[in-house]
Amino acid sequence: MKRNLPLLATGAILLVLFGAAAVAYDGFLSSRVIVNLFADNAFLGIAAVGMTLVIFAGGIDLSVGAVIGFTSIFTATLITGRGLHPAAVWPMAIGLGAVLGALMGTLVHVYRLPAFLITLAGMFLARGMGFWLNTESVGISHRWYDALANFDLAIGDAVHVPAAALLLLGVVLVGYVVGHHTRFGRTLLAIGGNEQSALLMGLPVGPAKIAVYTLNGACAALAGIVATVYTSSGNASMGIGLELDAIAVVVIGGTLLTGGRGHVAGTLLGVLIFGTIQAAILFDGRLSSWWMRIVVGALLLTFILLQRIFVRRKS
Amino acid sequence: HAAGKTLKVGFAQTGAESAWRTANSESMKSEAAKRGIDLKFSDGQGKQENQIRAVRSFITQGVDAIVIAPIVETGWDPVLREAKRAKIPVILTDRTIQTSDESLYACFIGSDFYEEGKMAADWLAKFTGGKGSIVELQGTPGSAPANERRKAFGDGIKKYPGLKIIDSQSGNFERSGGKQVMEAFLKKHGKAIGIVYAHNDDMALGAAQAIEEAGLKPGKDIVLVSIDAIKEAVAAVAAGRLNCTVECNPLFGPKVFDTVSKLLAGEKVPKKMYNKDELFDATNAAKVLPSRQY
Amino acid sequence: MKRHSSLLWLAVGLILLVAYNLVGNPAFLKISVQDGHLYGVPIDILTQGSRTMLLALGMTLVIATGGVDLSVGSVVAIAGAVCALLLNSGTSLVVTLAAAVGVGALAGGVNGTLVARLGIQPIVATLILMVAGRGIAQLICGGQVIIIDRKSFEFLANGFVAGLPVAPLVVGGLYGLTHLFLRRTAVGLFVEAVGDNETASRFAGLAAARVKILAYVFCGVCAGLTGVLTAANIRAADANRAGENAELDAIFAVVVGGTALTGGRFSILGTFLGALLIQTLAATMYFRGVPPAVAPVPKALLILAVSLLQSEKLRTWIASHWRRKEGAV
Amino acid sequence: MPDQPLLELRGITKRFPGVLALSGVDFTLRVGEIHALLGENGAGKSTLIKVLTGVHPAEEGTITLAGRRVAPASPKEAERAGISTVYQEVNLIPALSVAENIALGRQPGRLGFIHWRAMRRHAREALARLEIDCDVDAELGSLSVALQQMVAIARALDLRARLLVLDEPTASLDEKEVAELFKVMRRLRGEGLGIVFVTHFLDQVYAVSDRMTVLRNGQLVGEYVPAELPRLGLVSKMLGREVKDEVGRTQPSDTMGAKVETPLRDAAVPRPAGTVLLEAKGLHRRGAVQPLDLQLRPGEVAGLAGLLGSGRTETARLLFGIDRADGGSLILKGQSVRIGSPRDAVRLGLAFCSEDRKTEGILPNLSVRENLIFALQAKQGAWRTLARAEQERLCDHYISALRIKTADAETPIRNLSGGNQQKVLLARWLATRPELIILDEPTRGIDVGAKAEIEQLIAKLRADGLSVLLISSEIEEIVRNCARVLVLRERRPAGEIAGAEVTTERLMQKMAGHA
Ligand SMILES: Nc1ncnc2c1ncn2[C@@H]1O[C@H](COP(=O)(O)OP(=O)(O)OP(=O)(O)O)[C@@H](O)[C@H]1O
Ligand SMILES: Nc1ncnc2c1ncn2[C@@H]1O[C@H](COP(=O)(O)OP(=O)(O)OP(=O)(O)O)[C@@H](O)[C@H]1O
Ligand SMILES: [Mg+2]
Ligand SMILES: [Mg+2]
Repeated sequence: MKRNLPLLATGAILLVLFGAAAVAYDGFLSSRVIVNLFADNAFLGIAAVGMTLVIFAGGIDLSVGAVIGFTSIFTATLITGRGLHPAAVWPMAIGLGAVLGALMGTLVHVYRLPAFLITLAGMFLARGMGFWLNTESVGISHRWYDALANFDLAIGDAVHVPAAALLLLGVVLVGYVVGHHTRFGRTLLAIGGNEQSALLMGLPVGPAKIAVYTLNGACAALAGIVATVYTSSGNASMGIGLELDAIAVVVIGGTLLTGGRGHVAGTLLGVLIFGTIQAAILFDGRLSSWWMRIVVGALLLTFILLQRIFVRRKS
Repeated sequence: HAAGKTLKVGFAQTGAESAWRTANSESMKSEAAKRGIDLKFSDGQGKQENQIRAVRSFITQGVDAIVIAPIVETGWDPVLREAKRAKIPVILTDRTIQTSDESLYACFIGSDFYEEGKMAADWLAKFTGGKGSIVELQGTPGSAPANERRKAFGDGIKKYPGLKIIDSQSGNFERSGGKQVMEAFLKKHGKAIGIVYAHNDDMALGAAQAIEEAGLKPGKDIVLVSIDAIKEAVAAVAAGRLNCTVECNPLFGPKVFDTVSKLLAGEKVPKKMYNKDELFDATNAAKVLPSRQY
Repeated sequence: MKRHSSLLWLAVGLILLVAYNLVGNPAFLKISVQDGHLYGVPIDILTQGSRTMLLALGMTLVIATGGVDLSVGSVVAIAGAVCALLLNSGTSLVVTLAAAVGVGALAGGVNGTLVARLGIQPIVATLILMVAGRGIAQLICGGQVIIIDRKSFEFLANGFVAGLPVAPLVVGGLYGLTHLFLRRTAVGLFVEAVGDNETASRFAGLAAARVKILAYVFCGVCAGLTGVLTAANIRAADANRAGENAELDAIFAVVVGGTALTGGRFSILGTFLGALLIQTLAATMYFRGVPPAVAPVPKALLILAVSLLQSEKLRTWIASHWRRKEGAV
Repeated sequence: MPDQPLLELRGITKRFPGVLALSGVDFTLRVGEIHALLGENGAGKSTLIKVLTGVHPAEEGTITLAGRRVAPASPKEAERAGISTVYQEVNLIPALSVAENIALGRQPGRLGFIHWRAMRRHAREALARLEIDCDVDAELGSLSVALQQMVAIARALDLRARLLVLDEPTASLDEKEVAELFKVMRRLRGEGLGIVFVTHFLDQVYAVSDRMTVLRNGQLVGEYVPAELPRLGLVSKMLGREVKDEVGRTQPSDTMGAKVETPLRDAAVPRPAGTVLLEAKGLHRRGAVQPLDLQLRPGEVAGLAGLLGSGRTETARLLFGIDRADGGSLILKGQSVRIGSPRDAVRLGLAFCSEDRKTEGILPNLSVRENLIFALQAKQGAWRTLARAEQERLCDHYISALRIKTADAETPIRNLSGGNQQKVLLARWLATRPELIILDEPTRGIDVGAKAEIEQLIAKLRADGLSVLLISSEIEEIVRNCARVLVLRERRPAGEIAGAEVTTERLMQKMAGHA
């Protein structure tokens, strides 16, 4: 219970935030808005789940945004340009993401290089390769894409949950199980808590670190595929700066950036908080570009201060 | 929608990345205010995903019409289909999109980035007699104006074998980027550079500064051509620091809302409407300068 | 020992990069005199690089305390906007500079308070100002690029004294002063101690929170001054673009310079070399004519190469491999 | 079966930059024996253990386990080979629960999925075997160092192993826990396990070990049987010089090998009457310490005694301003003061040497010099910077005064052996010239020789008029040093003993709650 207190507090504040928006804006409290919260943030959320696990282990991965961009243009190029079937392209894309992740993880672990630098290099590499494939965006038209775009799970009459939202929930669930109910996940937390101790405790530190970067690379690629579905196209500049949003969402969800402490479910809350702030601003629709930024900042600040007050800092 | 009820229009702007964009947003807002239209404005911060999110939100909010300034050309089909299902007309501004189904949007109003690049090329050919070594200052890699203006200019100068692009780098549409790249070009190519073609005015103005600092005279020793025709650039043309800037008119507001009214009244509108883009060089810059609004 | 060797390898990386340029372009290092001042690629690198250097200087201290400041880019924009506002309303240069510094200090104070007093994780705490700060800058400028027409102001970024470029001189001076200040007083020790083990340093009687706040304030001041240089460089305040993505370059310079993101030991000289590396790389791309679209790839390769050069693990591995080979022969 | 070698280390050599930590060390452990590994701080005990468990690769030498040559490259491999280890510092994960720390890496469950209930039950059993009663869901970091140490031991015992290695497991335990641990050790010995046991408490060596190996300066001195080598002989072997008597034995002693000028106990010395340096009245904090009165006088060593978890450390934290008191007052030299932070405390002339040197003490990556002068510099503030020469003078002084074994003053402190780190931390506080020093387990992990020196030092400080508050789980240490002892029980004062009444028996009675 005590461990889940921050999580509950974060959830409570999310509700307050949402409630305030619902009072302020007509039509905000609707199933569509809530469903959109999941659907519109699906690829951010999927990338953030992978990022959560990396941060659990005290690592960081700046390459996720670029991997999304690369995957997106890669998928589109193969499907549209080469006429390959998505069923063949998707595994390839996820495989490539995983390989890039594994490479970075290996460099970070084996050569003791700072994750920040290595994944920054990964970011440039993926971005550059994406643009090398095509600087322009490429449309995808394929039966599967149409089917996915039109698919939704009807709950009753009013609520239609699209594929992306379902996938997000699925990934969060898997992330939660991996992070909190497997040896691998607990090993990650231990590494983030104190890598030296984890090593002395006989935990497989190296394999776990490499595995988590690999997993995250795959997650980012999956997010990239979701992005292609979301837009029915591929675009190398997709996901620019998304890594920062992902990190922020993870941290807002209560995960410690220095590692060793956190919660995958918190990340979902973080995504929803981000989404709610943006949705509220869209409903308002009166803010100029600059006021919008200021308001987002102010809301973030309010939220974080509230979170602080709810969960008093341990002395 | 009965008469008397205020119209609600959603506008998914790309961002606030330049003065041109700000003028564009301003024009939309002031025109909406003038007409008593409830404009839902959204800043996409340069990300297509934000724009799609905005459009979906507009649909949820049940707006009467949606205006999009698409950041990229593809990727709009799913969300436009949603709009169509909700029977909300969509107007594209600024640039058009690639889609399999042209009925997904009502019409397009805007500038033709491709045409702008062409105009710059033609002007240059006339001005230089079709000869010269060009360095190109590109916009942000992957962005639509950068893509279009690069392609169009390249196509445009093909007719003139004397015009050659000898180097090309990105200045990210930024002044300091233009300046920095130009400094490097000046060191690298020295006197070989005869012409600078910049994808926007900001980079051209930065380049002009670099040229001055290298002890040369921009507009005389090196010819500068750029696109956008922001006020400062027109002034620079008038002062002889730039040679030519192609206008890309941001003041869409009136035309967009006229079109909205027509669409909602059930009138037919042309599928594509281009703003007439003008070109300013030494001959007319000084004259139009006082009337420039942005 | 170890720290110095990692700096050495950073320097080796830098030299290799310059050498690579010299192969294709012997004039890369050429410095001539033009209009009575120095002129050449190295001068450009120093002048253009001075902004990243200055940002990275402040960032070094923040990172050494175990934090990070994402808001510097936005602070650059705000400071530039403030300069434009004041100068165009006829305020004197000195007051303007003071205002820019003040704005930076204020921003740093806010960041520092959030981090040190309220215990908010640095990345989120400074994200707030990163997002809101650009909005504030745009608000000041009304989203426009505001031209600043003051020769004395532009002089700060592009001027020359005795033939030497002003901006690198100023930034170099600041590096020297900061280094002296940190190493001659106990402040440097305090910063490293807070980053190394905050609890222990607090228990030993250090006002750890105050040290952290001051680090953020210093970082803010550096960002404010960078805003001045940025605006002066293009004679305009561009609230939309000034300082965009600058935080990434600054953090990169610091980390490649040998200061760990986890805090603790820092190296001012390393940061300087790191920033120099970034700018030299940019110049390299221009000179090698790398197509802009794929420009990130060589950047990635350089980061990898420099990191690997600095990796002790790899070096010992290679050394042992060599020895074994020699032994076998 | 006995005398059959289980583990043989031959010619182990390990070098660190600037230090030859081990040079050609041999070590033999037989099946079913408890083998004490002894030596001064920095002798190389921990290093030998880390070579054995694959933390450090040895440069030379061989390891034979049950007749098979092994070369574990990581603690994981060592564990697989049947070596279970408790390292010197608590090497667990503070943010995870007690149960997880015990089970980490071998959680019960299928396909990598954890069976939480089984895991908790298992952890509870593991703790029960050591007679520890604590919430297995508690976050490890919230426990006292002693409890964390017990958890680490429970974890090591939980592993099916042939060989158990315990590096100073008892350093922060009190007698009850030590007794439990020994019971378990003896049982395991009976089951045929080999146990390597490192400690600086000679009583414990003689109580459980079957054999002893002594290291000195990274070299093997010899292997002995306790019955054949009396204590003094052992100490001489460890220190490499003849000694007549040593501190650390059960009988309080007034003399040391060296000449002693000040008696350790000042029971006989008239206390400077009336002067009180620091007085606490009704000091309390919810959930930590019940209202408590305390008087500390200059020139006096006061003791704070109690069982594990009795609230001694928490009392010290309150006095030093680390935790904020909910009520009560503090009077320093007749003036009411408020101590809201360690910084306030340091400025008022207090010092506090924490029991948790790893997380609350050392600045691991900073040099010995920087660690040593740190509190003094923090007290003076940034502007009154200590000149480098002054810093070096302080370092030289304390390195030789406390016989700190380090390659040089610029070595990062994390490279020092545990005991030597502790000495640097003591020096850090002494350098501030405090008026009151609170020592929480100051001799934790310190070797016999140095312990004597530290007690000498305490006596000298007292003679100089310093006030000392000593917290120690070693009752003898309290008895030897303190003129007056405040006993805590379950976080509330359980009475004070002074003068001639300060004896082991009285203290034990009070601590346990009889009489
Ligand atoms: N990682 C390291 N780097 C450099 N030197 C080290 C390292 N670890 C240990 N040493 C040195 O090796 C020597 C032996 O240290 P070790 O920790 O084995 O001593 P110990 O016998 O366990 O002492 P203690 O009783 O204080 O724990 C010491 O001089 C120490 O400074
Ligand atoms: N049996 C126990 N079960 C759970 N927690 C305990 C137990 N004993 C002590 N603790 C916890 O340990 C923490 C530290 O207590 P404290 O450090 O004051 O004890 P102490 O008297 O100094 O004992 P020592 O330092 O020998 O452990 C307290 O927060 C307390 O909650
Ligand atoms: Mg040891
Ligand atoms: Mg204690």
